Amino acid sequence: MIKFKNVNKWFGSLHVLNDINLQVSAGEVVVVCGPSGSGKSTLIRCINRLERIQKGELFVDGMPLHDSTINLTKLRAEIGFVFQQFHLYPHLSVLENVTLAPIHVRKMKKKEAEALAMEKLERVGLADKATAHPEQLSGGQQQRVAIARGLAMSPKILLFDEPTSALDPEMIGEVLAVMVKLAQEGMTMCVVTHEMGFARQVAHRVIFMDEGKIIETGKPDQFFDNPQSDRAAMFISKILKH
Amino acid sequence: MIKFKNVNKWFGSLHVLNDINLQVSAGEVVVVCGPSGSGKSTLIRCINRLERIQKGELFVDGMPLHDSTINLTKLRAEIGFVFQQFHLYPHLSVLENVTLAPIHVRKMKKKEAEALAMEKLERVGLADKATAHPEQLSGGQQQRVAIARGLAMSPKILLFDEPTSALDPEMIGEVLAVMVKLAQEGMTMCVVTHEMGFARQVAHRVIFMDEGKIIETGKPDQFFDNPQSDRAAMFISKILKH
Amino acid sequence: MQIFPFFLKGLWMTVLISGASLILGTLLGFLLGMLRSRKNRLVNPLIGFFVDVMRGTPFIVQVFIVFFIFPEFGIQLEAFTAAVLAMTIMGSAFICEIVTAGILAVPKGQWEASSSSGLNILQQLRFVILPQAMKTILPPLVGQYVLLIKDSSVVSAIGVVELTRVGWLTVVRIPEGLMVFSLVGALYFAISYPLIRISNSLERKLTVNRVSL
Amino acid sequence: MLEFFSFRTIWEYRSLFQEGLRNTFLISIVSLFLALIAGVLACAARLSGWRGLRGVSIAYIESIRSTPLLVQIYFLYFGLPTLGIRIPEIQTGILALMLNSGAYIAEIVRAGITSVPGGQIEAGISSGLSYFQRMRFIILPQALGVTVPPLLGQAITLVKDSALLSMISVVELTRSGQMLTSERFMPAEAFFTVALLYLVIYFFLKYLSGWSQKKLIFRET
Amino acid sequence: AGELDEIVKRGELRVAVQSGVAPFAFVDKTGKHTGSMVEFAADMAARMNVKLKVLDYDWDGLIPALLSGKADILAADMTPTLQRALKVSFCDSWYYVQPCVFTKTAAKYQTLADVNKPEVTVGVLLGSTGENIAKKYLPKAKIKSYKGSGRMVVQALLAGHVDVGVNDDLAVLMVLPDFPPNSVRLFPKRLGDGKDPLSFAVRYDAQDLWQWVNLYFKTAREDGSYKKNVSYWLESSGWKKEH
Ligand SMILES: Nc1ncnc2c1ncn2[C@@H]1O[C@H](COP(=O)(O)OP(=O)(O)OP(=O)(O)O)[C@@H](O)[C@H]1O
Ligand SMILES: Nc1ncnc2c1ncn2[C@@H]1O[C@H](COP(=O)(O)OP(=O)(O)OP(=O)(O)O)[C@@H](O)[C@H]1O
Ligand SMILES: [Mg+2]
Ligand SMILES: [Mg+2]
Repeated sequence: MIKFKNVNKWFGSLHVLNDINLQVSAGEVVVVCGPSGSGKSTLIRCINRLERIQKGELFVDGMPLHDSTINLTKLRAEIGFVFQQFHLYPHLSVLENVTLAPIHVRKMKKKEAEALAMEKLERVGLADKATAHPEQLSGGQQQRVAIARGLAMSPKILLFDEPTSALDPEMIGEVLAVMVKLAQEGMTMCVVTHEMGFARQVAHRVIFMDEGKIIETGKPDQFFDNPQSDRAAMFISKILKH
Repeated sequence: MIKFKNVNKWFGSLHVLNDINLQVSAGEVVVVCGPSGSGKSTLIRCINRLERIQKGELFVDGMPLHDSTINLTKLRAEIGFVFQQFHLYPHLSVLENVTLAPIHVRKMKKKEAEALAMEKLERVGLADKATAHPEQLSGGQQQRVAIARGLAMSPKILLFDEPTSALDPEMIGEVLAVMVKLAQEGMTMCVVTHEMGFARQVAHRVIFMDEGKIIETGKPDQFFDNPQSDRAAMFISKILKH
Repeated sequence: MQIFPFFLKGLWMTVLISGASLILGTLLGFLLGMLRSRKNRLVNPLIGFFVDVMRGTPFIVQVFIVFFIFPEFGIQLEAFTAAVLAMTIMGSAFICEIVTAGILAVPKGQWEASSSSGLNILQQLRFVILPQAMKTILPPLVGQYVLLIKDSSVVSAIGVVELTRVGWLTVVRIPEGLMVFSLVGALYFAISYPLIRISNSLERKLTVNRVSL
Repeated sequence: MLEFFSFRTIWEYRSLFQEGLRNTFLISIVSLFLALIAGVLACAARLSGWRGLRGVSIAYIESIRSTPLLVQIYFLYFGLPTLGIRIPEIQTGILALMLNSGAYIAEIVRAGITSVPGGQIEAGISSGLSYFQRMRFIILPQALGVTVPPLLGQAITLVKDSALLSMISVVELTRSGQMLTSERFMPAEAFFTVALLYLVIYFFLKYLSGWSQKKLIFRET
Repeated sequence: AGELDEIVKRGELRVAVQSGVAPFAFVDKTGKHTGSMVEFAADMAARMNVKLKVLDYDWDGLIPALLSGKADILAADMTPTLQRALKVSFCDSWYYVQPCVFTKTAAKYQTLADVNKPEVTVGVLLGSTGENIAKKYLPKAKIKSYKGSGRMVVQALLAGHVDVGVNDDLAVLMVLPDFPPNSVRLFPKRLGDGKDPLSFAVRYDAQDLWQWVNLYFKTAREDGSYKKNVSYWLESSGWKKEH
């Protein structure tokens, strides 16, 4: 489904992705973790070409992303992206947030798109908020709407960039619950997160990055309880300490 | 040191503080927790009069805050406040951030203030960053500078409003470590936080708020392991679940 | 070409009047802007009304009032002084708006942090708020300067011989009207364009890097 | 000059002031509308990837911003006929005001667009929306809110600038005042009336902008 | 104390002019105020034994300057009308201009009747004699009044914005040499009775000054200085080389 082959990327002179090799197959759930600035966001932003890679090859759903002639709209319609800061459209209602892309990218009829959107909102438990505006929702609710917005395009892959780290502790649970459900239903997911509970419950693999490199890959329990590298061990001890 | 007597506050028609009674004595460490919107921030913001109370009496270090004639500058010089978002001054260096108030409020000489500031920066482990600008620091480092800034006025009380919840998980530890040290040295502290580890380690009392009321007060271990009220129990289960 | 020295004299007068009133107007505008950002219930409507009247009436009328109506209240001013005064007052209203907006754009947390340290309001403004507000203030402020410089042409009505007036006076004597006004335009351009470039580059420098659309 | 302030004369000249007010209002509305179009186009050109187009737009914007409107009017009215293009006064005035305000509006719209948070744009990109769809459905609606106050400022400037058309014999508000002055030698009456009427237009526009802003502003959470 | 006392006490005669009207009042090559009216004003000041201060306003500033007391005398090419005289006192006319109709040489208009038609546009100067005259004699034509100098009207004519212009012939003849030769032609017959007065004006409570100005012109006519001024500035174009 996703295949990184010796992928490299620089911001100016900063080498943010350093020879990345990684494969994610359909239905797999991969958690990416690592210290701040290690390149986690950049990694998953490359998958839907929010960032371009500069060296190496990257295939997503068979499309070569290193090739500049590919159809980006088609690619992005297949991939949902959930941001740390939600980025809901503040001038649109919840329902309109979810139907915008189906109507204008998938060219669905408005009725049809709304039915679809209601179904997705139902799935994240927010069908009753369809007419509300984002500012009337709590952070956790906003993030769930953002997930519904991603789902509405019926993507083959869902990407999450620290979806819970802008949330109050009590709201983290409700968002993770939605993500766990999606994972269990077989969605292909790449998730940047430090939520160990989530990783242990549903991730097939945990990837640990530092300074633009993938340092370690492993099953969640094995990774958290028994990390191979010193850096990973130190990182885990830090996020566990308090 | 701090004494709330039937304190009430409204925002418009919203009753955010409802008959608060609370005493904090010198050297005590109090942790405040509760769901979002329950009035925690408002409560501690009243202590240095960032918010004014509308009914009841509030004494801080002997000064009656319900009285509008008190000397605010004097009051605030005695109280340090650490914000969730750090609020360092982005146009000043770390050292200048820390020396600003000592120079202009305490009327210290620049040299003297700098020596003091270096001592405080040392205490939070950032003496080597004195010449850096806030944007060059990680979130955890910024928050530690903010603590040093508070300490530089040699306050009698330190207030913290969710000091770690805007931080990446790996940085939470370094900030909590500084706070634990302060607590152990006998500083009077009121801390809004959901960090159970911190509360258990150093808090003398945990206060649980909901809907503007203090619902429960207790020793940390007793509160977290065996909450008396249903609301507190539910809240604790939520923040523990993931 | 023998008219050129005359034009330079006009240009000099334009620079003089604009320069003096920009400096004074900036000081007054900052003062008003700072007062206004305090949201005082008494002062604010007053400043608001002042700004509205200044923005809502033609500058020529303001100049006439200063020059021709003030004398009724015993204030007789030379044309130059009246021009500078009128420009200062008008400019300060516009600058006040820019400054208020700049101050309000500084995150509330900066006010809270500095007041928590015990700084008084003036210290907060001086050391914390204004230095940060300058980022938002500077680009439109320089842009406003250009507008004010161009507005200074209005004071020719009360007999100040500045650049535009020189244009009109010259056009009486020589036939090449278009040439005269090209020259006037070129000279205004010579003062304004550098300022506009400064404003643009300030805007580029002071606003954060952004994603491309 | 104020001693014998004559309201009667002002009343006597009411039809002249009416005509002036009407013309100022109409000219302003039409020019403002056209200037909005010109401004949005110029802004689009300025933000476009095409270097040539961008250059043209920057040249237009900066040359307009750094020269006085008076000179621009003079050029259109007396300069264009030498090239064989003759446009009547009112149209010349509208054209001049449109070109002039268009340049400022282009900058205002650009500022509005660049104020939309980057995350909004990325969210749009990630949903597969095209450039124009993002502009149309995400960026412009949000930019609109921020643009209203400076647009109001520009509209007010435009209204007052239309006074310069008196130079080329358009009877607008300022000219009506000048005519009263010239026929009756009553400058105080003339310019207080004119100022008051401009102020009326100003408050009308201000009210309009406050109203539309209430409908257009959104906060990102 | 009267106005004159004040002028003498002040040691300065303040005269408001509009420097857009060669050869009456304008700014010469060296940037100095000069012209027929300025010379008269200078002579007046000299005979009062005070200094002259020339205040140079835009059209909009002239009348307020007089009314607000910034200036003592208004020396502009203004025609006295009864309505205007309600606000200021006009001195005796010191000169008569002859308003004329002018048009492009190639234009078909020949007589006043040709021009007095709704489809004809007439260009005049705001507030000038020409404006009053045009309203009186060409009531059917459409009038556009410009601000600034007489040159504006000729320019508007040649640019095609108006069909004919009305201004005093002196002002027209004065600027014609600057335009392409033979491009503009004057109607042979002058408008009105051929003579329209120009007057200086003072505030109406300054009767002493009013009398003094009248007496001045009477004296000047008698001692020949009037003749000298007028023939140099208004009846020849010799000044053009010198200024
Ligand atoms: N647009 C950009 N221009 C320049 N440098 C960038 C840009 N985006 C990211 N970087 C830098 O690239 C490095 C990797 O950034 P990235 O956001 O991928 O890290 P991350 O692992 O997601 O960190 P975090 O946990 O803080 O989100 C960082 O040093 C960052 O400063
Ligand atoms: N300045 C204000 N004006 C109006 N309402 C306010 C204001 N500040 C806070 N509130 C409201 O008062 C209530 C209590 O707010 P407060 O910030 O004290 O809650 P909190 O417990 O700190 O919540 P959180 O955990 O989200 O920080 C909330 O409903 C909030 O919306
Ligand atoms: Mg990241
Ligand atoms: Mg809070």
